[in-house]
Amino acid sequence: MLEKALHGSEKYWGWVVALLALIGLGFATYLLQYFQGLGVTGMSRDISWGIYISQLTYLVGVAASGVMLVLPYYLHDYKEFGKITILGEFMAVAAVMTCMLFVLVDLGQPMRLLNIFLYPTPNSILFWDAVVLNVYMLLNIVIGWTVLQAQRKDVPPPKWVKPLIYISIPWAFSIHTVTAFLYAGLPGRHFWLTAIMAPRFLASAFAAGPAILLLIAFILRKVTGFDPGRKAIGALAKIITYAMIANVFFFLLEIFTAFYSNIPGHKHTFIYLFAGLEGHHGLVPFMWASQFFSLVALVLLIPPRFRHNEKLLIVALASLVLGTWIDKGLGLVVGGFVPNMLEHVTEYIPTVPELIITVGVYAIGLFVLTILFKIAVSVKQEIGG
Amino acid sequence: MDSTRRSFLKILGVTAAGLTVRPSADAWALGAKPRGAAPLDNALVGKRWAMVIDLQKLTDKVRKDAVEACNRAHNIPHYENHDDEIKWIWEEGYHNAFPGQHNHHLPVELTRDPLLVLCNHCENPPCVRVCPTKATFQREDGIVMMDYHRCIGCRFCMAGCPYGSRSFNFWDPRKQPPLVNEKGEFDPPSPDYPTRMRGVVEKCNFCAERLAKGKLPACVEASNGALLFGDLADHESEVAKALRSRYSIRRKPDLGTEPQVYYLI
Amino acid sequence: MKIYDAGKVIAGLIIFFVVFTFPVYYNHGKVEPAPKPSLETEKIQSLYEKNCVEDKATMRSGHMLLLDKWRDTVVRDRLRSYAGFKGTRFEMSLSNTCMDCHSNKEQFCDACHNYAGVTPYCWECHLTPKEMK
Amino acid sequence: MNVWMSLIVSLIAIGAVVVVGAIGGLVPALHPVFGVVIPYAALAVFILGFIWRVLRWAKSPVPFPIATTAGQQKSLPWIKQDKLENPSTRWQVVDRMILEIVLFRSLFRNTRMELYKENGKLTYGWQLWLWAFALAFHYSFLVVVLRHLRFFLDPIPLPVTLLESVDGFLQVGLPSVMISGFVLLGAVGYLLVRRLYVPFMRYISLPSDYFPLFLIASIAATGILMRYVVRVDVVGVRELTLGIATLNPVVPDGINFLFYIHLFLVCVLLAYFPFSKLMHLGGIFMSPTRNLRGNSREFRHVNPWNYPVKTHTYDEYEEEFRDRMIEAGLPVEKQPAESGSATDTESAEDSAE
Repeated sequence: MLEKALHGSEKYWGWVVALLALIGLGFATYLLQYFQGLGVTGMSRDISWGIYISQLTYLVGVAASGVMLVLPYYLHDYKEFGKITILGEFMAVAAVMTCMLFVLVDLGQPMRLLNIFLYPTPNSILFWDAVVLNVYMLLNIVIGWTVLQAQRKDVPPPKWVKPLIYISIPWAFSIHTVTAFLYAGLPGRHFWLTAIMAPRFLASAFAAGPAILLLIAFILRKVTGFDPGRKAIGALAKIITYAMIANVFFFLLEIFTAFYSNIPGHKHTFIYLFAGLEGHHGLVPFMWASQFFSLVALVLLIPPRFRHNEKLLIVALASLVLGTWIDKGLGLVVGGFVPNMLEHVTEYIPTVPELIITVGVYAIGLFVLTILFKIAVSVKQEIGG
Repeated sequence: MDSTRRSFLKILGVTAAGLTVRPSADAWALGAKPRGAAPLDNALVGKRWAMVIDLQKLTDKVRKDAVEACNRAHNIPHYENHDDEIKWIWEEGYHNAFPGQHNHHLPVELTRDPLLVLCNHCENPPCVRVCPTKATFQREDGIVMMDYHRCIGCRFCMAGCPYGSRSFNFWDPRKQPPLVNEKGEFDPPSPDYPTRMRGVVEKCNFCAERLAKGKLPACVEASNGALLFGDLADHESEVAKALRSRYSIRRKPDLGTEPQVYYLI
Repeated sequence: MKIYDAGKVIAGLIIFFVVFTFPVYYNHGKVEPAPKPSLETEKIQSLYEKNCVEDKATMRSGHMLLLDKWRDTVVRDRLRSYAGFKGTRFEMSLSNTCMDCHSNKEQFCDACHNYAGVTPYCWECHLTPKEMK
Repeated sequence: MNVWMSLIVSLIAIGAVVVVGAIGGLVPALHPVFGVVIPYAALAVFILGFIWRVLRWAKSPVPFPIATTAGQQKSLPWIKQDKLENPSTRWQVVDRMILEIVLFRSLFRNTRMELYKENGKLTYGWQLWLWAFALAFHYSFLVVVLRHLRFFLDPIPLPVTLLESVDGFLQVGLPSVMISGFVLLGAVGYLLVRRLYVPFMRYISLPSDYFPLFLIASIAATGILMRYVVRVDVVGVRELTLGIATLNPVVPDGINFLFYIHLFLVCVLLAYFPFSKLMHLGGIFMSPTRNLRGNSREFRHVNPWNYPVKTHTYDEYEEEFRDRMIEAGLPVEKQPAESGSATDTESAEDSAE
């Protein structure tokens, strides 16, 4: 089926070449970081994880969200998702791959990557994260590919796929739960030390992931004419709405716990993020923007009248993605490090090389996504489904 | 199968007959464990190493000397930029070191001067728990060690340490002063300890390399008695006696990490 | 019998021959002789019994495996003393034991490493005799 | 030959090679034979055999351009030609050859027909794995061979060092791990398992299929063993190999016998190469469906092996029977009076074309 990715319009090739150029630029910048050290990034002794690990966190959510299509389609036999389930699975593959690349570029000694598996350490959440992410990627590529190939041949998929699909459903929850445990299990980091970290992650994932998928589906429809179907769009929008409500609700719970208990450690990060601490307020405008976007999203999503209007839906989804990205892809990881363990406030500003590398990694993800979606859409159009 | 191939294989088959192979054992060398591996003769051996810092004896000179001794002993680079700093033992204000213990009306002497903080060599170290490669691990005698050979530089331990005791080599330490002298040559202060490579995490190791040769930690040696070091499992040790005789506090005891660095009030 | 497309076939065969005999003329028929690691240091001269931690052949081919074992044993197992093959005890230390005797890194280590095209990363952290002074 | 016989024969052959190599390594008196004489002999057999094999192919007549490739041949101007599939110029052929050699394009388009059991539906599925592993196998082999240039070139050229540092990117203990060696072994393993697992592959496999796989696997395995487990004296090895390369053979002592096994396996591979399926290294350049232009509509091609056919054209027929045809009242194309001169002009025009 790979040959489907080799035949495309000039626009398709233009897009692919543009991505390859970004990848090349990112790789060249990565070489700089590789030979100079992570000092070229904005990370510091106090804020030891930055935009790379933030993107890992965000994209794990995007990957996990594939389950929001797989679950209704395979478990509840919701036929409307038949056309786009494959997109969810392939998006998960690209997202997980991007996640792992973000871990890779974040490592100080990437050449020792295999140590994670050579010296398996069951007490380390990062070890488990590496395991669940790899398995989830494999599951999705195998399931997606096999089912698509069977559809193309017009035969039912082989029987062994069924158990894999059932495994992939809890597995999707596991990848984001384990990723939440990366943060939630650390003593002394009050902002992260919360039992609802995993549910919060899942809620934001199930809102943002399908939102991104829908936005991409709209683009696909415009570019290729591949239509996911009105009903599927409506159902997905409904899922996004509820997930976003849960996400905001969970966030308010955190605010309540921190401020009603009045425990200084629990309040500090929130104060830093939304008002600034000890004269440092680099993230304040971003965090308020995030709240604004989330609010816009909710206002446009909750009333069915707005939601059913496709133009408004696109605005809602875009602001939802922006809002959750700032919240999770910026505030959550960086915020956990402020103030530091010795009550000092250091701020984090990503550097230009760091941003170029980030863009490069995203370009790799988009490249894989493009190839996979090209195949999926071509096959779907070929079989007229 | 054509005739060339058949005859070729036949020749090989005939040659194989009647021949056996006997590997020469000595050439394989090097078994699983290095031969006769043992501690050095004069090594200091303990069951639960701990440090006691006497805040009353902690003068400005003692603090500076201790930090300087450590930096020299371990070839620690000096960075002007706060973000890149490598710190094993360093000065920190009372309120920063003990953020949970903000009593009002504390004795001025206690809170006025900075004190020394370093890795606590916790009994339940969170950094060891989170490390995905066992690059940081706890020895039987309680020292929390770093294996620079194995560290992948993921910095999970830095997020996990509740005391901010860990530093990351954001740059190549060999290109920083004082490891590089005024002439731009690599000129490390200590020949007894390697430098690190960029991209690994490092921290205080209770001078494991000195203990192995029967010496006390460098900071203790330089502290003029303000820093005590010994085996808490031994009731007659200096540290055990000191803790029995005076009131002491530890950093963030509520986290359950059981720090092994005690501060005598 | 006729060779079809003789021009192309023979050109191809010439390329084949040239590629597969490349080393012969690249080296101009002569090469740098294999280095003999020098044992001429003051410390070694002064030794009564000139023995390394293992026999010469083992050290020659397998020193990196030994050092790999050593580094784990020292850092992780707290064991720093090693029984040499003649029973003498040595401290397991690259900089302090190996390089104490073989203080001529250029003639001893680098000569062979350069010859074999090997760049060990040990020296990125461990100090050479020159750096230790 | 059934599968067991094939496997046993190949394994015995490999075993024999290993044993002979080991004897060569363990008996110091044999070192000059196994370290110098046999490598030179193997190289000579390889190079001469290769040339002989290619020349033998070149002596077989090449058929006229095969037009039935999967693409539109150059035709009328408004019909789009598939330039890659059915090239009409030399450069288009070069493009097709490059893609074939570099990316194994034909193998990429490998499909397998399968009968779906439940409803008897015939399906065609794309076969990814053979292509993927074939690429992995050939490229890792290439990298391994290029890396070994450090043993044959002095000074070691920078590209070889660079390649080695990229290949050895992963740090697992000491010395650093060369990825290509393990990929090679893994890919050979796949090719072997595929032969044994797929029933029809098993059915058509012969010792000449298994033997090269075992041979390459053994070479990779001994190489890996020497690098990571039983170290050999690399300086001695390089002295020997450089000696071979500079035609100044030397035989240093103290090289582990494992090296001689490795070397002997490689020698066997080299000597076996020209007489085996491995010759596709040369053969790929000579595959007619890939290296010929699809121009059978533009030019008249006559198969070189065509013997002269005895023909009797209509012109000749009329020439012979013209008078009687006229007599019988049959129409003729040329009247007898002008026939001679007219034919002459026509044939003159023909030759002008």
